[in-house]
Amino acid sequence: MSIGANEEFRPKIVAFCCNWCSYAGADLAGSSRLAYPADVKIIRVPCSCRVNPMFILRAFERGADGVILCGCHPGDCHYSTGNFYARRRMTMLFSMLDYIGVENGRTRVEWVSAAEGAKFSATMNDFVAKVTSLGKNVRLGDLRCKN
Amino acid sequence: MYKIAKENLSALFQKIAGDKELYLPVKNGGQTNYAAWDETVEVDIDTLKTVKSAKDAFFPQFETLYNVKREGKKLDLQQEALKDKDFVIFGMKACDIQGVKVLDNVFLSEPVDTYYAARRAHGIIVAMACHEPEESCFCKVFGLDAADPSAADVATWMVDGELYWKALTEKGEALTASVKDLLTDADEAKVEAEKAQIRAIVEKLPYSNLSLEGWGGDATDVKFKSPVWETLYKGCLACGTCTFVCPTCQCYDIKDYTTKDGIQRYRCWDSCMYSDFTLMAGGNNRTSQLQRYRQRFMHKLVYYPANNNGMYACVGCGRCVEKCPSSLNIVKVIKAFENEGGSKA
Amino acid sequence: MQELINKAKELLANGTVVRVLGWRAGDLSYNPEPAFFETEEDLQKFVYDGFCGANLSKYMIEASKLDGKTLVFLKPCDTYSFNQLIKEHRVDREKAYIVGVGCRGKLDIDKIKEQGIKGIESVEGTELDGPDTLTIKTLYGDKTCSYASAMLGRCHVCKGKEHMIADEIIGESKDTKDAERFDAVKAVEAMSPEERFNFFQKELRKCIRCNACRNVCPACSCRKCVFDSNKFDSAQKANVDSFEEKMFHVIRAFHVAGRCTDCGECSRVCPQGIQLHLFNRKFIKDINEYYGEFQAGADIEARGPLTNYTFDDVEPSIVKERG
Amino acid sequence: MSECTCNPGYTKDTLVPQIGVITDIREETPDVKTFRVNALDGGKLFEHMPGQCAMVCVPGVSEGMFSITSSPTNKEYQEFSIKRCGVLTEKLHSLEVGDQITVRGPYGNNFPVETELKGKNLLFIAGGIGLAPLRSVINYVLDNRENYGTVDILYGSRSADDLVQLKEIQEVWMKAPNVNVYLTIDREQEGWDGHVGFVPTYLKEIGFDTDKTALVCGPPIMIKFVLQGLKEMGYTDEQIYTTLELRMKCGIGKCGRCNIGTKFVCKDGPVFRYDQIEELPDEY
Repeated sequence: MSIGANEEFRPKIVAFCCNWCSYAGADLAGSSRLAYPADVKIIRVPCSCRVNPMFILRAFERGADGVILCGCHPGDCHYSTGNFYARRRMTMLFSMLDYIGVENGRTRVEWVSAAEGAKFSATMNDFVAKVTSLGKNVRLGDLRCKN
Repeated sequence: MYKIAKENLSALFQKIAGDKELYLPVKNGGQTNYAAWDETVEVDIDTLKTVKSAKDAFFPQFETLYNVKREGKKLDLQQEALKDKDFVIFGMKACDIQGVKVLDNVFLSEPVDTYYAARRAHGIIVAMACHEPEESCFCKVFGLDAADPSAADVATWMVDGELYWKALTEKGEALTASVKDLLTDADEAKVEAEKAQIRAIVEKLPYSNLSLEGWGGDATDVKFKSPVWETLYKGCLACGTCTFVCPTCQCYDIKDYTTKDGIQRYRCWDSCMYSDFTLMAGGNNRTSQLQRYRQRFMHKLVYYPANNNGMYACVGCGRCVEKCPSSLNIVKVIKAFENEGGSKA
Repeated sequence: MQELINKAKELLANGTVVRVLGWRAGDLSYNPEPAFFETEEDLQKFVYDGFCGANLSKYMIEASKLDGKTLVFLKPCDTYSFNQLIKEHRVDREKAYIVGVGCRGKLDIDKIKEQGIKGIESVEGTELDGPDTLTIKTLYGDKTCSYASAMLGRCHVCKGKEHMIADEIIGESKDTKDAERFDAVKAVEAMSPEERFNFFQKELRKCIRCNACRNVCPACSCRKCVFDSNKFDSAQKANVDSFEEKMFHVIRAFHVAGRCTDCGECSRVCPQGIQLHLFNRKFIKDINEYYGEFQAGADIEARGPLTNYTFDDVEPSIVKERG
Repeated sequence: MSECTCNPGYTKDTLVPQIGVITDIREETPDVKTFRVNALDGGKLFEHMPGQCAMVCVPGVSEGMFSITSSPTNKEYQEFSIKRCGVLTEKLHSLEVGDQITVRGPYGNNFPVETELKGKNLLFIAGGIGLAPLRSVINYVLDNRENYGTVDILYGSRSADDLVQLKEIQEVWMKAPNVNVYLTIDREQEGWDGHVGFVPTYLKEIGFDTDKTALVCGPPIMIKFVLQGLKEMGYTDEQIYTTLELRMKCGIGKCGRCNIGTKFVCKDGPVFRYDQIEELPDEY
């Protein structure tokens, strides 16, 4: 399964998915046989607001080319307000990453409900395409982690 | 003695860098620090003191010791290669060179630190006299001569737009020979005048007459138990600025960085000012900042001299004087003890 | 200055306070240090001049744990920090007697040195009611420079001369603002991503991980910092790889976002002159733009922007849209 | 120095460890395991003296200083008795026979078994895991029995289940000629018919003659009261040896963190005679 030198770039994507909506949405996408690239690695979190900015930076440090956070739609949070806080935090963080020169297409937040298997698959396809077009993450990786 | 015009220095640097690595003061983002030379860097030999001392050249803030790979139960260990190429460090001042001597006593004593020893063996020190010493300098207190840095391989003086160059050791002679075609013969008259001028300024520096009386290897009991520390440390924020800009601080930490390709074991500078410096799973023997603050100065002015024939682990570079966020420094410590029991400063 | 000393003596004598938190004169004309005074005799070394830039609010965290009241001298900008610390329950209002001191901008010795002035023996004219020109005696002759040219960067974007909290105020303050607070941030924002990346790479490469910015920061009052944890991979003490500095400074700025009063201490203390306020001010600017004007420490009751929300908040995708 | 120090013949740096293989693990107590470690070729990693330590490391986790509990007279392997109390020890406890770790050393000084202690009557006082360094001395002494006088061993632990090396104590030490072993546990326990009480109290109850040299090792609080007890019984500072424990990283007196006064505990210690400790600043 080695990748040849002339094979096209396939980005590594980390997707943080909230347990209640988006992870179920991913499940639905799977059981509905809606395809999305295998390069998306899903990490299940109890709520989108569990995702600490360090999780995102760490993912990039360890070689991720793009990081996406998926949670319940605003107003639908299992814990009522978690995603509202997540929304503000991620807005701040993404703005800062953009500010220090990290391509802003590498980060994204999407609200995906348990019923939106199709949206999940479409979102991932779109995000992977976007990150693919940006190429490898070199600005926010740790040189000691060779890929 | 030789000389070279200041405008020709870049040719000199180019020549040296041809077959050796060259480190010299470089300005980056408004701050001058030692860095590797290439055509693109902004060389700054006019700034008297680099922010960090030159100790990085011999004892870098970070270095890999070895790499370990794990395969199942098995480990495979590879020591990092030692420095095997000569390098020149240009522009070191007398205080920084003395700083390296202080480190020598630690790293070259048994068991020898081979990483450090390799760098020392391959390093060629081109020293520079301190053209205009500043008010924070007090190297005279430690018997150093800012006007004549004699502990180097080559000594240089910048006088009236010309760099005077004098080889002091075999290594220095060899380096001189390799750049000879860029140098012209010079007499020492101007250098002697410069030396006299520097020494005259040094005499006038506010800290030049600081007294070290009462310090030294025998002072452990008296100094350690003094109540003076109780007020001295109060402003300390427990950051590591003083230790990281200091040419003689040599405490280090050893840590691992794990990647999927293996484990990198590295060493990095550490600071006795940090609260976790002495923290163990089983407890901590220095729990207050008073203790940590006291440790730093006791080490420099008492413990180190006790173990090294009276040599102090301070060289009077004055970096801590300039950089401490709370304006605390070793001079204030020394003075506070001068005044112990006496009247105000 | 004598007025401050008199006040301190009075409050010590009548038992209102048991200690005084102020500045002790240094051994050079520009290095006074934050210090506690407990007796009238101690106060002989008390000083208050242009070089007393340290924000004493940070020291009140420890002072609040001591018995008895502490008299603390706070400049207008320091009072924002104090308020914020009250809100975070890090200082005890009851343990503090706050004297708001006048301020006409604080001085930065490096700003004087940058003007080519070296071998400084004394700086005159630094007192609160001093002249607009500093007279500097040096080993290499006498020099002068304007007070404003020697001011800390933060004083050029002064938040104003009002004290946000004080038991009494001694001395006249001056609004020293002569530049827009967010201009520097806007200048960076105007660059291309490539330029921004290179700019920060260059700035952060200077970082020596001394933690001075963190330890001086009044908002960084956690008992145990995440960057001191052994369990956290990037808790490294060294600038090993460019990633680490980004991680440290971005996360540090994030952790104080919405709580940072922009007191400017981080930039003041950085031994490498890193423009750390560019991070904090970016967050403040974003908060103002997205969630409405907010000044941490101005109002004890106001909810912090990152512990608050509205249903109609902007989506994170706005970052992309702004481009 | 013209010769390059980094030609292929250079000596390996002392900070670079050897690889050791865990060849046996004994569960001593619920939180103490004894690890037997051999070099890759099956022999011993190095030769050491009783009381010396070594840096044991699980790469990627951490490295720590542990006393070598086996005696130098053991020609086959080294042993480390390690109590689970932190990140590293937690990881060590999860290892299995055959796993490789790294070890460097031996570091520090040792109990002066060949000099000052020779010919003396010896009194060993240990608490809990503090037996680890003393066990090395005890076995050394038993294997060179003719060189020493009487041997008394006072060892206590929280409970009977927390007594380390119990099997060896009962089967070897108790049966050795001219050796008295006194065991105690902190609190009454079913199935324990031995002495109950803290080590310092038991020490005074037994009331040893002062014709002995005491070697003390255990938790700081126990050491403190044992020293008091010994003093009361008439022991002089010169008759008491103990060990200090501080955070260490390099093991060779360079990294600075185990510095107390003019001493580096990793290099000048861990074994100190009590009068030497009294000279140190009070920071241990």
